[in-house]
Amino acid sequence: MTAVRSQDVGVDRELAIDLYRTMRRIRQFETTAGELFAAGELPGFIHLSIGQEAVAAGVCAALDDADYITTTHRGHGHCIAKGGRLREMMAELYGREGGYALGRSGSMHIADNTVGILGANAIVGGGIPMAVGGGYAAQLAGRGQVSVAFFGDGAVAEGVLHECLNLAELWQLPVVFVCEHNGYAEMTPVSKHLANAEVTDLAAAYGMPAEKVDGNDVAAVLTAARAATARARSGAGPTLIEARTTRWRGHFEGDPQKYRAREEITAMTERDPLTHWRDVLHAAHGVPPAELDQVDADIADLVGAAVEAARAMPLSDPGGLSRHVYPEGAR
Amino acid sequence: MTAVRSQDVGVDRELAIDLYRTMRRIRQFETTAGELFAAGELPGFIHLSIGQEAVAAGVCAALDDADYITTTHRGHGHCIAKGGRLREMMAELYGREGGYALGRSGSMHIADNTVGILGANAIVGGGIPMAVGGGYAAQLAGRGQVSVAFFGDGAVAEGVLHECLNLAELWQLPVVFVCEHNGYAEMTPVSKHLANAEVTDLAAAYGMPAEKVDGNDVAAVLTAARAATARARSGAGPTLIEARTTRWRGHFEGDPQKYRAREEITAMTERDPLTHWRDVLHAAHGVPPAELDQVDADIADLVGAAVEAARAMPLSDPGGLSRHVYPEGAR
Amino acid sequence: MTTVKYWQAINRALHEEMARDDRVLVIGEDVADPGGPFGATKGLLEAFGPDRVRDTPISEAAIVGAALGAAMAGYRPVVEVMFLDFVTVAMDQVVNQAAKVSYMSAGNFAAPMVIRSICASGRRTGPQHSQNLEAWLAHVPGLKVVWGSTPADARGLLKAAIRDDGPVYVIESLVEWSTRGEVADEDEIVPIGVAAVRREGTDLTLVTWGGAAPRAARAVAQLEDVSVELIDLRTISPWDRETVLASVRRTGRLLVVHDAVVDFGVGAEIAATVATECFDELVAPVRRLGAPYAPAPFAPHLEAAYLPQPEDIVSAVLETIRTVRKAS
Amino acid sequence: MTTVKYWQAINRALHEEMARDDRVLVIGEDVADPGGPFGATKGLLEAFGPDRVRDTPISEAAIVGAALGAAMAGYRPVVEVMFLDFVTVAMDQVVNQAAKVSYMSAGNFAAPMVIRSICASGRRTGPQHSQNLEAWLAHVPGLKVVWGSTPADARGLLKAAIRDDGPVYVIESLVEWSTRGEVADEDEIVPIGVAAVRREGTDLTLVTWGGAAPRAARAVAQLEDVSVELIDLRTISPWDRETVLASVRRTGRLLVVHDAVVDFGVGAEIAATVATECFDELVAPVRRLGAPYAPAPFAPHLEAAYLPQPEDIVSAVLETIRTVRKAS
Ligand SMILES: Cc1ncc(C[n+]2csc(CCOP(=O)(O)OP(=O)(O)O)c2C)c(N)n1
Ligand SMILES: Cc1ncc(C[n+]2csc(CCOP(=O)(O)OP(=O)(O)O)c2C)c(N)n1
Ligand SMILES: [Mg+2]
Ligand SMILES: [Mg+2]
Repeated sequence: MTAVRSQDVGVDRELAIDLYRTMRRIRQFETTAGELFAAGELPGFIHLSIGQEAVAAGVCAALDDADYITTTHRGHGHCIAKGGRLREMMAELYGREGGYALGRSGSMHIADNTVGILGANAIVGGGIPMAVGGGYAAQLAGRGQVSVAFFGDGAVAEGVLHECLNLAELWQLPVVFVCEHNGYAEMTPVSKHLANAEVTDLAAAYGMPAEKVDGNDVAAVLTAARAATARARSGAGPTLIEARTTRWRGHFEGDPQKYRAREEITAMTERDPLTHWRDVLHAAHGVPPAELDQVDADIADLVGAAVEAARAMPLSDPGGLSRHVYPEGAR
Repeated sequence: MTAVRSQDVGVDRELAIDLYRTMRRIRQFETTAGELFAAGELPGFIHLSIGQEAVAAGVCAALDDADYITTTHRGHGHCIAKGGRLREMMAELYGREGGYALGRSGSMHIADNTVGILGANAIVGGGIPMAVGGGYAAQLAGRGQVSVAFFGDGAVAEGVLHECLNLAELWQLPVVFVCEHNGYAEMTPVSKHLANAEVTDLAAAYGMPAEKVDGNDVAAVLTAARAATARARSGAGPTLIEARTTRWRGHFEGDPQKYRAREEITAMTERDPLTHWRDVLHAAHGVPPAELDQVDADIADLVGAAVEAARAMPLSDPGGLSRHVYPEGAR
Repeated sequence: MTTVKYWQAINRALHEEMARDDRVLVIGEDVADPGGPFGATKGLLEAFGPDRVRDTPISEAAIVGAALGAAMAGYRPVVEVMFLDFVTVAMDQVVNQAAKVSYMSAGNFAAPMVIRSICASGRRTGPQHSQNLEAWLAHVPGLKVVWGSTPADARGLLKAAIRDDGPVYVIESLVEWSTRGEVADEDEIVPIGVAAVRREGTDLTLVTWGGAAPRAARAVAQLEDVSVELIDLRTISPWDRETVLASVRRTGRLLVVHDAVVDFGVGAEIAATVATECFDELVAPVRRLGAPYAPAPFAPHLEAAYLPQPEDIVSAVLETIRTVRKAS
Repeated sequence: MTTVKYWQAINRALHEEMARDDRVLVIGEDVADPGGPFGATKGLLEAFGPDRVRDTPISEAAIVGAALGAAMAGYRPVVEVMFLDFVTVAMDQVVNQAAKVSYMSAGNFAAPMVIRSICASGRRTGPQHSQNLEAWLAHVPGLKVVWGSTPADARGLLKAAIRDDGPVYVIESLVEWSTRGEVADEDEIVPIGVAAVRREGTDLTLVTWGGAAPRAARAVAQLEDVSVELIDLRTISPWDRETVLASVRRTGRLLVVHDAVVDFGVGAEIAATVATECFDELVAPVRRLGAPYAPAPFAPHLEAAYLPQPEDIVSAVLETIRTVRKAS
């Protein structure tokens, strides 16, 4: 994990602002969702990725709409970065008819075939094989697509990840495995769930190139993602990226986090990927803070509008409860 | 994989003959079973470990009755080496009332609680977690027991192995993972099912000591097993042993083996673990061939007697079909 | 008698059984240090130490199988597979291994172990966290399946499960987590295989369990002119055929209410058995009420429409009462 | 018409569908080079190449999930999970993922994929290789389940499954592997959801499928004085309610015969539905015949005792015919 300087890795001003914008969208969407949940407006469980935004933004900046991703219970960020629409996402969290899945699936199941989001997933490790399948399809189609599986350090203990590493390497599939290593599986620290916390070692054991990056440094993530996707697109096979990052919130909203000290959380917030990137934007690209404040304000408006739109939508229709159990219409 | 000389590793004459005896029992039991199957006397599927006897004999020579093993569909050898009784085993293959399981379970499900055989298994990878559980029990009991999981190279692709490696290393359990690497998963060669055929690399990725040995050299296997069990008994945690070995027969009896050339099989038989060990017995321990021929003859009689006994037993009673679905009697 | 919440009753059973028998172990994700994802294992680590109470990696197949191995080696592990939906990654160990060990070894080994899972149906957790999968488990010979709908039953069944010599799958209702109820101060066991007749009645037998039971009770409480015999099955397998059949022989009518998808659900077994065994006594067709043929939806009002509500149950009771056999 | 063996019919379906639609892929353990563990995929590698026909590692969860991902990305994979028992290591991908993708995404994605498994019941393969697990699969909304008992049905159903836009679980009988039967020369599809009335009759409706179907047919052939309507369900889910109900409305009697454990099996759903829908027409109690509540035994005579044999079926038919409703 060496520090990456934005200028050195071919991130220009425009892209740098774009990366900031993506992170900000995630931060704002989730902060708002957290507040709405606390206020009792959003039902069920929600899991926020606040503090981890650089991973989603960095990886997805190396992807096109035709590329695939699968993600997890903590997947808002990846969906937003991959082009998921805020309004449909927010409406889904609200359980409204205008949600991505008519409100039937909720926060853990955002999917969008227009931008290659094969789906978030409520089963730890459950989405990884699907991403491998996306990679298989990409290999067959031969159009240079890439398929990305996002998963956490907790998922590393699920056997299915290993099956997928083996298969992807064996078939030389254009897959990028992105482990968001935030040090926790729910309330259990990594020391209690992984014998070896260096996830890159596991990939290396399959002969797969693997790189560990500072997951709170969006330029570092993007650099690794560019290398991995380039390798994949060229037919040279899969890569694993281990992004060390920080989960600021509890496992789910409402988690009292008795299992960690307040200082740990405070220390994390000092590694804020957004603050860091604002500094880089200013220092390396000369972007004045006011310009970024404006970005923040615009995004706050966007998310606010998504909330208003969702609130105004009708509840989803219970009459449609059995629709799409089987696919409707030919494909 | 360095060659091991019997004298150097503390194998005395008596033990050396014992090792031979174990291998011979396995070879004879399975050769006979193969013939009986071909003659239509044994029903179902049977999977023989002929050519792999040194793994079973070498590993189990490092174990006591109080230690545990779990094994696979190709598990006759491990069960015999661990002290399983030939008569009950043969009767089980015949489906007789005097079989280990009253003839209900067949070749793939030998278990014996008097000698720590937690069970053979018809699900690839299925027995590995049980061995880890045996290791957990051993750790709690604190009597220095060890638990061994036998599995093939094919099972390395099953995620559950990886879950078990992680768990055993994390909990520092007294478990020995023994991969019988015979280069095939059914009809598929290892090049088509493992991205990295060096199974030791996978264990190493968890921080687990791992050693590759010539699985057709019983002294080499025993040496590795002694080191691994000593480590386990001392509380220093699990080890993986990768034993490179040779499956002479088809995946199951009756498999026409179209997927490999006759020469490959011939080459294998030139690495016969029994022939090799006879040579060692003669050269290093001065055991005359005639003495070993007598061992062979005695074992042939034993196996013959097991067959006769099984044939003479009544068919298992269909009236008892629902017995033991739930355990009977308090434990 | 003490009044405790549902989860506290579970917690109490675990404390009591671990204190009673030092072969009892508790392992699972977040069960030790954090005291369980929802508190059910609180205090166990402190009371019984890290040998017997262990946090595990997210490796359900391995931990169920490890529990099985430890059970075969003489311990009595209680392994938590957090949500019932997650049993899908451990089905081999549950079905092919644990459930069959006694049979496959002809009694040479037994698997005195418990698998605990929450069913979160009704808690807006969406399609992959709300499945009622008891029918699968019940279809597996050798596996017992219990599900308490009250604090007392949750405690008493868990205690019975821990003392059982075979594998028992214990399902718990997240939707009842904070519901209070009385539990005995003494060591109360709810025997496996015995249903609870919550209310006696003469017109119709209503069989239910788990998450649907409290809603069924509310429905029955609203019914004034109809006398419903309300049976909470408590054990799904082996289910209490005698109690159910004897009841239907008296009432002549059966309604089964559960939260699982109706099709191929546990209700089918009960309805089919009753239809066969009480053929001459039935005055109305056996009837089943459950979720429609669809995955469980997330949105609160959708989930409410999906699960049988008290008013649906009332209607089903009344319709069944009104049906009469055509003269034949 | 050509006469082919059961496995050849499957092989033919795969060849035909792969030739018809180049989105069709075949992956699984030993399916490419070796042509399948029992020959069903012979010649596919040679005909369609290593892109579309691939041997996989023993990683059922990953390969089912990979098939799903490829299906979502526009392909139509056929993935082999060798024996039905092995689905236990891939249940998450089958149940939580493939079956729910269409619903969870409200139709944004579909999973046009097939999972093929052999059921080896009757072939002396023991407790972990002989399970009839169709009831589990049928209880999963979104998953279709088919099982042909003849070469023609095995071919026609597999072809229909490959063309279906959702996930279809195709079960195949190893015990019928070498049974010969006629298959049409043209492109014959057996529509999913449509049962086959193998023989018309007026006294009793016998519903069966899969491994039990040939034995049921043999039983019915022996019955002289009783007119049995023999229905081979072919599709377990969604099952052909109309055909079965219409039949029972005429015959007044139902016997379901399957090889799975009776308790909580598919027979329960059929019996319960018939008991409800044909309440007024039934002249005898619905009856189920299947395996006893035990894992499948290995020894040939035990397995024979375990599975319903023609003589058991004959007895059950005759007993059902003799039962009459008591005057009420
Ligand atoms: C198969 C399965 N087991 C357990 C869970 C419960 N669970 C949800 S998230 C989680 C922790 C995941 O940790 P990690 O993969 O590190 O992701 P993070 O939450 O840190 O983003 C657990 C155990 C689940 N959803 N699925
Ligand atoms: C979960 C599961 N998948 C597939 C099979 C079918 N099967 C039985 S043995 C085998 C190959 C095992 O290969 P390996 O582990 O190398 O053992 P070997 O046969 O070489 O001893 C396969 C695929 C099975 N029994 N269980
Ligand atoms: Mg984490
Ligand atoms: Mg092998």
